[in-house]
Amino acid sequence: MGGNSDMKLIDENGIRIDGRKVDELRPIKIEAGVLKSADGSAYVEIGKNKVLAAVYGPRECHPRHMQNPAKAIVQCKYNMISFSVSDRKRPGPDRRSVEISKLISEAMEYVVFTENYPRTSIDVYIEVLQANAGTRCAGLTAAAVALADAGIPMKDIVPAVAVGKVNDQVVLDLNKEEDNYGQADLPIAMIPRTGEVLLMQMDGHLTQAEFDKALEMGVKACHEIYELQKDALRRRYAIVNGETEEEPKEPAEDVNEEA
Amino acid sequence: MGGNSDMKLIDENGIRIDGRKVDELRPIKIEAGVLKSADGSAYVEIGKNKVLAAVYGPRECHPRHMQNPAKAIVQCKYNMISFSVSDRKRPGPDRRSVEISKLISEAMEYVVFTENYPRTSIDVYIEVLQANAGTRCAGLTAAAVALADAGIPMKDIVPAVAVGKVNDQVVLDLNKEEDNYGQADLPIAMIPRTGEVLLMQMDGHLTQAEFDKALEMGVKACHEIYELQKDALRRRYAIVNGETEEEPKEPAEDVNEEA
Amino acid sequence: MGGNSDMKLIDENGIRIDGRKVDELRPIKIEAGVLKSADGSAYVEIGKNKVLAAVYGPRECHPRHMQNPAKAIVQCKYNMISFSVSDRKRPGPDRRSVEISKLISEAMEYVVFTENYPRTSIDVYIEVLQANAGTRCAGLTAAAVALADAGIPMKDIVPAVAVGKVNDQVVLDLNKEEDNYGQADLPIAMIPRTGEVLLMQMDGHLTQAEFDKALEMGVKACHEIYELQKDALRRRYAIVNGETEEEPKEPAEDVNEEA
Amino acid sequence: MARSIVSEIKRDHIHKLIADGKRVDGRAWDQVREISVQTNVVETAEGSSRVKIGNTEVIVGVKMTVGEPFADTPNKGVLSTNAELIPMASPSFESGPPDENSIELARVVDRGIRESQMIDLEKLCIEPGKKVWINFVDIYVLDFDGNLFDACNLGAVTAIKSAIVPAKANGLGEDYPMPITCTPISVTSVQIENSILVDPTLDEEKVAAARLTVTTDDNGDLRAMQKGLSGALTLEQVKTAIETSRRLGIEIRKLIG
Amino acid sequence: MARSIVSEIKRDHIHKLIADGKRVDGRAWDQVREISVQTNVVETAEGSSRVKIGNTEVIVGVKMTVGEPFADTPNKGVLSTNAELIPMASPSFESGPPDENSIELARVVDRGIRESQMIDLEKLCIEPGKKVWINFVDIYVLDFDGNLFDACNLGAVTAIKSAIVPAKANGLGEDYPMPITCTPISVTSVQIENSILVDPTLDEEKVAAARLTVTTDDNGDLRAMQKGLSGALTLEQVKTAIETSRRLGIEIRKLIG
Amino acid sequence: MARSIVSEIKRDHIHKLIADGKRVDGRAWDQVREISVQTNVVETAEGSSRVKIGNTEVIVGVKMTVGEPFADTPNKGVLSTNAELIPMASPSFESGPPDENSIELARVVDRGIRESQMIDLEKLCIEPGKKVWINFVDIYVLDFDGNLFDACNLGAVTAIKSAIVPAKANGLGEDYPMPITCTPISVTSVQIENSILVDPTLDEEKVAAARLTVTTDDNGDLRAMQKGLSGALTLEQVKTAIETSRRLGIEIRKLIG
Repeated sequence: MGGNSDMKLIDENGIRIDGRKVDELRPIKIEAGVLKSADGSAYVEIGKNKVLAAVYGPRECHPRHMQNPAKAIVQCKYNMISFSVSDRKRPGPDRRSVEISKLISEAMEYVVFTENYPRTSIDVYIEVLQANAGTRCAGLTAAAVALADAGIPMKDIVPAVAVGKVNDQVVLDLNKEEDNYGQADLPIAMIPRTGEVLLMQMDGHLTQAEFDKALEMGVKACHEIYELQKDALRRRYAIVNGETEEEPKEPAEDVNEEA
Repeated sequence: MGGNSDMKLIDENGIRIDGRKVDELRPIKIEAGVLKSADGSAYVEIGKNKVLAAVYGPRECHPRHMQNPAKAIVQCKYNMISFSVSDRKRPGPDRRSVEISKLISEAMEYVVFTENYPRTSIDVYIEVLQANAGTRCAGLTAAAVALADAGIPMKDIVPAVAVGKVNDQVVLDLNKEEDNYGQADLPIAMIPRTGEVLLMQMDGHLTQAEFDKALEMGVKACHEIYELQKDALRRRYAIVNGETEEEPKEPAEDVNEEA
Repeated sequence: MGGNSDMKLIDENGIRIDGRKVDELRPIKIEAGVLKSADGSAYVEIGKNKVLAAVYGPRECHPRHMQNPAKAIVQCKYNMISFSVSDRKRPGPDRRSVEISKLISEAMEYVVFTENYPRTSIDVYIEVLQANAGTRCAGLTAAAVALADAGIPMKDIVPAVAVGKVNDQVVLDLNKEEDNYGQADLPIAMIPRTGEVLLMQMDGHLTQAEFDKALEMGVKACHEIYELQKDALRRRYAIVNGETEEEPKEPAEDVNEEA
Repeated sequence: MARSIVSEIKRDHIHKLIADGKRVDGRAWDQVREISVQTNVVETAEGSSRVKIGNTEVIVGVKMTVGEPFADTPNKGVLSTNAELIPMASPSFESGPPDENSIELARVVDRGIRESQMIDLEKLCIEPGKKVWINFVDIYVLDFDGNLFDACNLGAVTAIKSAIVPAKANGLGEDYPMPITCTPISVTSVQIENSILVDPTLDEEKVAAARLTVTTDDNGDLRAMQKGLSGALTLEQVKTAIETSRRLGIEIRKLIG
Repeated sequence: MARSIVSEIKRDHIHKLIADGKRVDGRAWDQVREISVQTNVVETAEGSSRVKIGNTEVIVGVKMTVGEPFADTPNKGVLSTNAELIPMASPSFESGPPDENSIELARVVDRGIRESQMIDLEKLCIEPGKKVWINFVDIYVLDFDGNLFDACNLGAVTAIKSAIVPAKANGLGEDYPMPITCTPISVTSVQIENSILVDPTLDEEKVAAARLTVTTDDNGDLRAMQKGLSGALTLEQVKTAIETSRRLGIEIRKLIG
Repeated sequence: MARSIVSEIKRDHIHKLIADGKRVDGRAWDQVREISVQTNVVETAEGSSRVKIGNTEVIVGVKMTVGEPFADTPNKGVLSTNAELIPMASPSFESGPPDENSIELARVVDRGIRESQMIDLEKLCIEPGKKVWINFVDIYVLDFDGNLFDACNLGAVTAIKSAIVPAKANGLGEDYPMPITCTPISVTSVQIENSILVDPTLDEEKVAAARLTVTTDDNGDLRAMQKGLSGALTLEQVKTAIETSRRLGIEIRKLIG
């Protein structure tokens, strides 16, 4: 967090530099089943973030010593492609992406019925194609849809969003400028139905009152994203058109177009 | 390729800077069985190139997951030693040598009767001691002799040579200056008897007519090198002296001297 | 070795810059059983050197291909922590520590009754917390005590010390300044009882007479250190107080305090 | 695993079809799958492209920074091409640094661009011997169904063509388009049972004996070639593959404009 | 191995105790183990500390060198935090470069220090844009019995507080103490069977479903948080963990002075 | 594998011979195998040498570049010694970065050269604190039949002696020979069944309990020593090995001129 910057990011009418209100999400687009080789996949745009997720598995777990005889392990790998950020990022994992991968893996492990697939691995690959703050939340949101697209039994779909603090105000879903010059960042992933928190990080400066407000805003936004995730899956299986028989692993004819 | 350089590399009589004609090979020296520990070995000089090749195997394949239950795998590792080039090369494989190793492995796999040795590995190590353009061809030429020296059954011995383009002329077997300031490079490995191409790369600029001429020149030169390879193996087993009984794995007394 | 420096490190009365005589050791403190998780451990201070050693095993040997069906392998890893030296050392092994680890492993393998534990590994971790010349000897001295603390059967405890040459004089147990500006360094580890040499390195410049003198000085000092090692183990098991029943793996209540 | 019973059946099937002059997906031997190209897909890159050839999909970005030239080409910009076979794209790809397959792939694509002098690197010199534009062409394979060489070549070429030199952000005057001299196009053929097939699918690649990638320039001249796999090609097959590449290269060049 | 029969018995035992509102070592749910802190333990470091929380022990050193600032913070010193889970500390730690556990650990400790602005990094600027102090905070875990986050936070904070800027040795005037603005303290809680317990031992960590580390500053405001492990926390549990961290943070701040 | 049945028989055989005061190849205990040295074998190196001791063969090259001195020796050239145990040389060598064996080997050879001050590094200073000659001594083992320490020492020493400082190509005046002050020679002995044998073959090394490498200078003074393997040496054996090294060093120095 850049700390208390003088940069004015919210105007006197409470409108942010990209025209949003403080509790407003960026435009979101979610699409399921966008890749052919993967067992499940999803594409997510949140504002200027563009993220792909692919799922392989349950499949044999390598290396073997990582196998769990009682359940599947869920291994998520979050990665930013080299040209997804202003300064070229060298390919390969850095410390930040290792940490994020770990946290997303832990969150996803909670919702997958891992006991159904002992000794296997469920591998989720998240590639950030274009980054604009909030990529870990966008990635987790995509991963959850991709897991469902792969037909893997889950307790529920998981949405994620970051709440932050900018110009001493609590605001939802920071964009890049707000993230660079903001005062706090609080990414959250949860099961909206039960209120269970699966991912939570925070850095910056929040009083207890600010934290409470941020949490409330985040919970509300997670509900919104959750509905968009379900919409994407419904479109994928054409439930809206009554074509409920369609076999999940056969993508609709035109699904690949937009991605 | 340096492209169209003004540097004059061929004189009005068609003679190159090292005195050769355009379709003339550099002096070649090939010797089989030059190392004691290896199962087979060869030393090759082509002009100022000096290359050693050693073969181990067929032997147990490590790591195991690379084993093929139906046949042996052929793993060639091409390497330039650190002081084989003008600027010291850091030890360890670079991207260029990884690519060359892959291509030589693929070429050699074709000629070895790999079905005879399931689950094993045949390992070929090529070390460039002194480099002067054409080392991949010299290395492959040495590797073929070393495989034969190791007594490994093969369809045939494989020669290799590069043809190139210099001062708008197609020329055989580029030396270092010609390679640096030349316009095209076309390394070829083949079985001269059948005309089968096992390795072919090209970079630079060739018209179809130039390519056809280069190919013809390369095929002819491969025949020449092939004879030198067979000579080396004959000397190794003293066939010329009628000592045909000699056991391949016992090198002649004085064979090590010159290498 | 810095070679023949003009720096005066020994005065006319034969007294060194830290007040010692030429054949005098720095103050030594040895303590056994200082860590809870390890199977055995020791803390050693020699002058300003501070070293910890921990032992795990005999335990299953990884990777498996390193297992010896006839005996245990002894793997010592010597490491300097990043802030143990004036210029921060990047974490991870450098060439120097790889060599030292190898030599300490070889020395320790000789004294451990490895035949008792086929297929296992006995792992010794030596961490230099603060370095001031002579860390490999301090580390080996600590490792030997930690192995005994772990209850691993050994031929004997092994002490180690370095002898050196400074201002053309043979001196015992070089400190950092003497090491930087000295003329020779001769680290030795041995079994004092039998006079068997387990580790010996030398660099710098020694005549035969100097070497003989250095060796004599080193042997004598090893006897001294050996007694301190045994003292530490006696204190650890409270043999001096007649409490011989005490179970080795349960550390005395206050043993952890000082470390 | 690749040689499981299922794949043996598939292999036989492909072989039989080819013996009848047919392909699994009904294409002619010299017919390329449907190609789609979308450029400027990532705005954090100076140029970018997402290309599909059949079900094979790649995304390529060009990043440009100011840096030092190589000592032996003081007045030329620098080109660096990298390919990542990320595990997203195929169950057979693994995480980790580039292996021999991705290295070969990147180097063949690089040679096509470099040897055709597609980018006028002299126009990317800012101050001879001191400052030039460094071009990182990074290729990510997103979905793998065969013929990566041509998909990556096409992705790289279209991403480069779409690139804008970020002069302004670097205090070097106005932005300008990447200086381009030609459009190198690679066409890859494989040999299966002595037939030559262009643009192989993954299933065809698995049963292929040999592969030849041929990159031509706008004049149809050869700029790069690479033979691969552990089978052999006759001289006749080499010439067929070259002739096909030249012919299809013209079509593909038209397609991408 | 972690799930051997013995550990299942241990697991049941811990679960049963917790159901009765008890802990294995008799502590209250919000009671931290005995803490000992020893500073200036390594004289080759600018600052150092050896900290024990129960049987968990860490040593932390701060090394300072003169170097270049980051381009986006030209007038600030640099902070680099690293944690090493060396095999000395536990049979489950392995040699090698930092794995995901030590990376997460170092980054959470780093965020507490960085986001609380504990070190006044502007006072560690020597010449804006050119020369600043680089702070390497290196954490080595020596003995592992649970709750590394808090032990490492405490080790790092006390080592930093003890540091003396080595200006003299670098020809930059007299030495002076590290410029400190506050004391960030992390307190970690775990959720086991829907109970919240602070400062878990290794055995408790092994059976815990979720973990929450909360770092507060001198005012009790939040500066960093990290939820871990593959279980969930209710919003109520999150608030309990925060409240506990704030309260215990005050006590720990007193303890270390 | 090293302990197969065949090698046990070999081991017994060697032991029995030694008990009778004999060696497998008929040499006396203090007799070195036949040595051959060929210098200037690689013209791309400033100096080079190919050395055989019996069937052990190494090639060594010296490359010199202009670079910066170390901060603590501003007026001295830099020496860097590296050894590669390439898989060409032995079925037991593996590809990859230097392992503990090649690191020990390179460091022992380096110490002999460095501590004897064989190269007058002060004469390799071009501009104090700024520019000096960097010497890379790279050792490649080509064929391995025991006693690498001495073969590599001899290869490095003869390559260094043959080196010409490439001043002209670096715009620093005329080329001149490497400034040499002495010829450090190492002689290695092993202890088998309490006998000391010099210059062990691979078979002898496999059954040896301990190894001692002793490097002497032109005066017969000690410059470097290294004890290896997990056996012990008596003080008497140490002295025998030193005495032998001194004596044979004189002979070898004559041989290489």
